[in-house]
Amino acid sequence: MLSAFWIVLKRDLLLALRRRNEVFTVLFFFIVVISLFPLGVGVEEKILTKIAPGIVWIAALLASTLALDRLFSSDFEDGTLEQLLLTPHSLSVMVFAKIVAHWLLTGLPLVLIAPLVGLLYQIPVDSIAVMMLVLLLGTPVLSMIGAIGAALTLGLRGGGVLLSFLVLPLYIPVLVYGAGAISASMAQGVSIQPYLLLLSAFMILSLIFAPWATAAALKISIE
Amino acid sequence: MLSAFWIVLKRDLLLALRRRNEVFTVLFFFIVVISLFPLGVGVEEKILTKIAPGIVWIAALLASTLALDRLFSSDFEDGTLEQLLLTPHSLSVMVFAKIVAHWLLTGLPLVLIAPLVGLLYQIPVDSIAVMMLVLLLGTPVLSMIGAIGAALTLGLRGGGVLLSFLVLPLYIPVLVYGAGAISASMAQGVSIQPYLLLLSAFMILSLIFAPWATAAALKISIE
Amino acid sequence: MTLQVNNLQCIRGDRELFSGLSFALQQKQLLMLEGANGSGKTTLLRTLCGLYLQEQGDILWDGVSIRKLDDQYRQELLYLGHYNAIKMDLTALENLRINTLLGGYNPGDNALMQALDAIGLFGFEDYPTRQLSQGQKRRVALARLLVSKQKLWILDEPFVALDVAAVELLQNIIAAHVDAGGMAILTTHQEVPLTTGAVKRLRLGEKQGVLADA
Amino acid sequence: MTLQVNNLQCIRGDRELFSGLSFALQQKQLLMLEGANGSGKTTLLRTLCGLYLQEQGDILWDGVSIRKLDDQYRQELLYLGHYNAIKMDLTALENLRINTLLGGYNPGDNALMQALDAIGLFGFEDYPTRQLSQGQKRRVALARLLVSKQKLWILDEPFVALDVAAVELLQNIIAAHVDAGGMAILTTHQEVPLTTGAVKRLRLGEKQGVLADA
Amino acid sequence: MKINWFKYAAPMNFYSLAGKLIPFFWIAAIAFTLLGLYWGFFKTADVLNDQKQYYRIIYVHVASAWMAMWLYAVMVFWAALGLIFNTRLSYMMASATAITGANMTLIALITGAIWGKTSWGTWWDWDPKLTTFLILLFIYMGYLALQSAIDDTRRSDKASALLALVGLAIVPVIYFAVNCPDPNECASLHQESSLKRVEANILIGMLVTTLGFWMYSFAVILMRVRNIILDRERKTSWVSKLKEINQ
Amino acid sequence: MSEFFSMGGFGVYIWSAMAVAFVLILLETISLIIQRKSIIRDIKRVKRLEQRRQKEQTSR
Ligand code: HEM
Ligand SMILES: Nc1ncnc2c1ncn2[C@@H]1O[C@H](COP(=O)(O)OP(=O)(O)OP(=O)(O)O)[C@@H](O)[C@H]1O
Ligand SMILES: Nc1ncnc2c1ncn2[C@@H]1O[C@H](COP(=O)(O)OP(=O)(O)OP(=O)(O)O)[C@@H](O)[C@H]1O
Ligand SMILES: [Mg+2]
Ligand SMILES: [Mg+2]
Repeated sequence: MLSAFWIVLKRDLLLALRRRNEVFTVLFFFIVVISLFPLGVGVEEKILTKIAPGIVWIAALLASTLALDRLFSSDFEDGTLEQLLLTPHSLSVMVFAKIVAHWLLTGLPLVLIAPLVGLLYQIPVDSIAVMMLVLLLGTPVLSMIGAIGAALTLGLRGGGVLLSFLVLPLYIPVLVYGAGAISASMAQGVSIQPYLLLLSAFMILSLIFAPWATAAALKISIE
Repeated sequence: MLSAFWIVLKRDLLLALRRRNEVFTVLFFFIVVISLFPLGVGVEEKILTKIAPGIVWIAALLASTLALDRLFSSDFEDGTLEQLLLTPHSLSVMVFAKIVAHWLLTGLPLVLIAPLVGLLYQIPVDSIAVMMLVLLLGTPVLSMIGAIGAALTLGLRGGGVLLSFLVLPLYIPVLVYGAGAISASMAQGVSIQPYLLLLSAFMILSLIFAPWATAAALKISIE
Repeated sequence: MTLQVNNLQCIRGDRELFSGLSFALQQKQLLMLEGANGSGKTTLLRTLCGLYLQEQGDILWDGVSIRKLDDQYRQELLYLGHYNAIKMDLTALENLRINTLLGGYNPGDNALMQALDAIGLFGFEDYPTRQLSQGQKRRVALARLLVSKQKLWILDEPFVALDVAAVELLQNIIAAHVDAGGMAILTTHQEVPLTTGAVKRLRLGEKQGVLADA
Repeated sequence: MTLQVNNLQCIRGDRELFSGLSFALQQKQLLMLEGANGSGKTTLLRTLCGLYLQEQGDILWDGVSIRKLDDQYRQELLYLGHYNAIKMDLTALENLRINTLLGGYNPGDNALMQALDAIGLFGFEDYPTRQLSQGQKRRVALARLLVSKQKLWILDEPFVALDVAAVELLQNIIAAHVDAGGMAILTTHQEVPLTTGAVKRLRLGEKQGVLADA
Repeated sequence: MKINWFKYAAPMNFYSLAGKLIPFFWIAAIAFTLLGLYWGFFKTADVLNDQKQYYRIIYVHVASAWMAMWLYAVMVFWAALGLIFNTRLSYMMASATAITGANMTLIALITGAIWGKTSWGTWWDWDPKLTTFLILLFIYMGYLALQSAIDDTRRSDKASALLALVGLAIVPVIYFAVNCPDPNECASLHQESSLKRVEANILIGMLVTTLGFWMYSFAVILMRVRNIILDRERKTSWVSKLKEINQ
Repeated sequence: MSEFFSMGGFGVYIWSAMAVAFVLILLETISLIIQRKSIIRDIKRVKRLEQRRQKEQTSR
């Protein structure tokens, strides 16, 4: 069981390292989105700092959907996915491994690059720490909800856009509380604990349900 | 020559329209992306109006890249691309048809939906007109630059890095001037003519070079 | 060990592919599935794997429905479809390693290298499979057979893209597996003489039915 | 019309696949390319199409280099590779229509429907090809041959996935094309008796060289 | 009396049952809607002075808004039933409900926007209620888009049902998030019921119209289910024996 | 009467809201009726084809 998890995780990471693309595409996309706003909005410091939390999270949502499309479809097209379904392991476990790999490749880099955003948008140091923390809590949820959508739209035409269309509305709670936490940390005397609790709850719930739902969706899609 | 253009264009549109809903999906996708921002950024009207230009361009960028990935690769994987290379027509013409199809499916809907964005973000009517104009000038450039990148990185190991390295920096001028023009039109007494001239120059340049460069890149990639 | 199929019916879209299909397969038996293009061979094989859900009928492994057995059944099963199920970015060895590991056992890299050599990929073990020829890619997929411990092999046109020598080699591999107490189901449009073991033939399409056992 | 190959050498990665390869093909001739998996058949065919660039040597069509002729040469050429080059979302008819239109002529829908029927896809013309079986997909690709006006056919393992009846049908189609003054180059691992016309054989790999003409 | 429910789970039987029910629902729909609107327009003169006349939008607005939300629950119910018992009819009901739900959401949004123009002077505002509704529309559309993107009915039924269930898990969270973006301020989230502020006469008109819309939803959903059944079962013998096919 | 329709100046809005609601409802209903007709027509066509084919087969 655990071994299946490791094999799939290692495989996906190895593949990504061979291709080296996804990590960089996602990072670049994130940076472009982030740097576009100061250029478009003008550099009024107050406004920038104010919209920073929202922008960071929107950029994270969009970056996460960008790589989602290929999460299962490349395996589907070359027949690897049906082989996964035929191994004597629990599909949810292997799906979970794939989700973790996706997060390591698209979510984690965003967490790590967050200080750069702080620099660009003149966010106070404390808030940058909060930003990294909520990204750490929130991006896995994005990967997990996204995986369900990716499994449902597997092999369909117009996959990428359809997928984002399905998934983005479901991301809203993470977006609202993720951005809210950062804003709260910049305001005086507002506790960010409720935000963190809510985000953690989302994460735990999605940890429990998402791999299972994704596995079910995959089984439906592969017929 | 012209006939090859029409055949390929029709083919690509047919493929996309096979499901009539796909066009609507693209439209709805824009609306979704656009309505995410107020949730993350907060709903202060002034700020929203201010960041609207950036948001519109981000949505354009995203839609363009989401579909770019499959521009040539789906044809490459099923062998259709090598058949295109073997037809007795100029490859640049056919490539141009593919780019036009890509734009019709991802760029044009955005231009058409722009007034709705104006409504949601309370942008003045004059600026909405400017927005539509710059989108009309700028989104084709996105498609054309993107096509070069997509062709260069076709089926390459680590292709994605190249793609993002190559394409995103080239996108930035379009985004900056595109968003700048809209912002300028909302400010008092700023001429938007220079912006429009620059964008038109980008478009003409890319019209001249992009199909040719893309065709050359494809020939290299397909060996 | 037996694979028993009772009164199976499969529908694709609005076409009934076959119905009332029944047969049993014992150890040391090989089932050759025949039928024209589009007669439903692939669909039947995928149904036997549990990848496709039949409309009616049961598939029993040792008397228990394969849906119930679930991963216990899959433990005994090796399926190779039209697709090679290999990753173009990984080398032949890496592909084989991952596939066997996921199959549930670890024969070690030496055994894997030997399998690759035996199937005719000597010198190509460390190439990304993207750089192999069509037949060589198929061989990478087939190398799994040499290190497999599964009892039931389900092979969908395994001979496709292989050259004459490789076809013969693969015949021997399958024959050896069946002789050693395994079971195999395979489809092919090529005339392949499979001599040893009990060969059953099943025909799909117009004249559906179990043909004489060889 | 002649296809003339002089002293051809192809290299893939760091391996020389073949060198000093020379042959000529006239009208009413058929060239069977033989060789083990990975011996370079596909590479040679793609080089002849101009998709792959040789290291050394010339390929001449009526005495002029194919690089120079460019689209004039491609006008005469029909290539069918390992991939079917059909779009899964389009129907069989739409695929065939687009492929022939791009080939440069328009036989009209009636002719196309007849071609599809002749190749054994009657009743499947309006299915998205995604819903066809492997062999049926191959047939959609092959239907092009029936409406083609090109002189030189280059076919890479055209018999793969076809059932026995279809293999015979395809043999007849190729023979008829050659008899009518066309030329064809093909590879296959299956033993396919091609009787009419002048059959040349070329072997790649260890014992490279032009074999006796049949 | 014992009713054999499973008898009506067979598409064949349900088809004829629905055919009999539809006229009644249509009559009820028209009657209730007209009654509600009549009441609302002619019995409320004393409550609404000239500046408040725009309140009359409320009848269609609230009726459609309520149906939009209610139909989502109905859709999820059928989808879940389908996944659990694997009955074809449940899937058909779910997909038949979705379109009407989306339509109701659209009506609520548009009439709401018109109301906004009269009452707040702007077509759109990022107010929680409005935003929730926009998102509800997205979710309906997502369901429909997924369904129409899959050709194979077996897969499209199951996949969209699963999506509806996932939506069921997330939609309440979205609702909560949109209505209460700052969890510090809504430790106890209690929505003040806007109904309390509505005059009794208007309330009557509103409720009766809503009842009318409800009956309408029944009617069109049943009509659509009949279409879906006909479409999917066209090859069966009972369809070819139907009166409407043979005349 | 015109006072009733003007609704204190809000007539345009009120009536257009009503119109939107009923147009959308009507569209839904009409599309359902059309859909039903076309399905039935389709089934009938296929049935006719089938019958003719059977007749041809038996006459042969
Ligand atoms: C959750 C779904 C909705 C329900 C249950 C609902 C219900 C109501 C009710 C009962 C009223 C009148 C009572 C009051 O003034 O409080 C009202 C007023 C209003 N609604 Fe809605 N509505 C919904 C969605 C919408 C949407 C989507 C829009 C706009 C697109 C909208 C726009 C308005 C406006 C502008 C008013 C007038 C507020 C005022 O009196 O100033 N509503 N709604
Ligand atoms: N993209 C590539 N990059 C590098 N080497 C390649 C590439 N494609 C093929 N090769 C090498 O070229 C050799 C010949 O390949 P080719 O596909 O021409 O063989 P083939 O004769 O067609 O074999 P088969 O019968 O299996 O189709 C192979 O040994 C392979 O390793
Ligand atoms: N995804 C699908 N959706 C609908 N119908 C399908 C689908 N895949 C296959 N079919 C239909 O099912 C029938 C059987 O297909 P299958 O692939 O099982 O045939 P096969 O016997 O394996 O043929 P081949 O020898 O060509 O591989 C075909 O006629 C095809 O039209
Ligand atoms: Mg098959
Ligand atoms: Mg080859």
